[in-house]
Amino acid sequence: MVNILYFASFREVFGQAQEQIPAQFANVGELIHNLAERGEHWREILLENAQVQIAVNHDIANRDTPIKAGDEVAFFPPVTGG
Amino acid sequence: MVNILYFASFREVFGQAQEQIPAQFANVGELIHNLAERGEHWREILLENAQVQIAVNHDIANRDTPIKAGDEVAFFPPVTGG
Amino acid sequence: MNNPFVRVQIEDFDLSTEVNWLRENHTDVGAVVAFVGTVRDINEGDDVQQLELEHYPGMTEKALENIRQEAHKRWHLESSLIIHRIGKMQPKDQIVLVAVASRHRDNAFEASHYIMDYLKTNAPFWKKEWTPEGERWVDARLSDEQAMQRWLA
Amino acid sequence: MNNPFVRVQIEDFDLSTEVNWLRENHTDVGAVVAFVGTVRDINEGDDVQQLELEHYPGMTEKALENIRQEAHKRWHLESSLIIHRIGKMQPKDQIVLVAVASRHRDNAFEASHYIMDYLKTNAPFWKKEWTPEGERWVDARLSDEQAMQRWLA
Repeated sequence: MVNILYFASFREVFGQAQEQIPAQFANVGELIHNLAERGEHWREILLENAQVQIAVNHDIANRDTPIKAGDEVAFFPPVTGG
Repeated sequence: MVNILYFASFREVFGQAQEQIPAQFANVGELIHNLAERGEHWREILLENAQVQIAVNHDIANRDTPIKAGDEVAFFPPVTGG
Repeated sequence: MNNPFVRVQIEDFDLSTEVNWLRENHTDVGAVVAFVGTVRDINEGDDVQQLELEHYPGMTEKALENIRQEAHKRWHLESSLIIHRIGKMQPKDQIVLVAVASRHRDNAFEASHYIMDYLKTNAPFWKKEWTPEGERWVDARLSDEQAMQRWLA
Repeated sequence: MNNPFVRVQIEDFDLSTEVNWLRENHTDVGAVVAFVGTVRDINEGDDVQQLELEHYPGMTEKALENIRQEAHKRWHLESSLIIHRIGKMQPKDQIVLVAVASRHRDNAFEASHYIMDYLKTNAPFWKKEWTPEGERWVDARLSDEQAMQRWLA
């Protein structure tokens, strides 16, 4: 099982802040391909968007980052704090 | 007549903060030569000291700066505020 | 694991109080540089009526502490502090404080600038603003990315 | 000719009060950088018990205003402020405040750094310190001269 978080515009477009997926993925890329099958918004934002930011367990990650059961994976747009 | 001010260590060594000299000098260099005749301290601090700072009427000046009657000429060591 | 040097909070902060706290236990401080980021009332040509800041709890604090520690590795600093607000804010409100205390001024200037540049690109905060045109998420600025890159040189 | 943006005073100052005053009439401020210089309790290896600051009344204010105006020519700034204390001070006391408000942070960081570097070399202040060895005038530091020179490049 993987915990997934969405922030800012991603959260709004997907209509959810978090979810748990009861499946295993070798890495973030596999998870993204799985989520992209849900429809156009998911594909555009997570798969085709070069600006998507990824964190695994609070560390910046990329599509090659491995994920294991219980990991927290977050997707969000470029940050704009400060 | 020229108004002369001394600051910080110069003020302490010369034993005065200001004085008026009832004479005319073409420029700061002439005034310095006149003051240097007063003795060793004056010569060392004003004439032989490459670090001496000069202001005429509140503007940074040098030995070539002309002075006229009523001008305020200040001598001081390198500044150390802030 | 409350880290008093990294705070993410809804409440406003008082600049004097924080700077005094920062230097109070460090006697050999000669310089403090404090950066305060505030809500501009104009962005991209539109009036900004309100701003809301969202963050990623847990990751935010970790990212800010990493940036702070990296600054302490690069420069000799006595102490440093990051406070970032979240939630709704109005024009002119304070958003963020970065304060650095050091013996000499160059270190404090450079380290505070470095922390802000990294915070802008590496700390998970997002701004939404309300204008007469409606609400919108603020776009990341290329200039912020470039500002961060210069520290890699 | 009281200039509220350049103040030479015996009294201490409150950082929050001054920064709030600086940005209160400027709505398009997104960044404030404030530098506070404080009395170090160690200098050149000796304990400093007391500091006294002397200045050249009239010339000091003029020099500070010149530095401030030069900064406004070099960078787009909304407002800026210099407060420098004179008289006797104790370790940890605040000596000087330079605060700059601008739309974006780079201008505020650079302009405040510039003003401090010029103040250190061009404004007629002199420090005397009391240590267990007695009193002494503080020597100008070559590094301050070099810091000022870099802005000429």
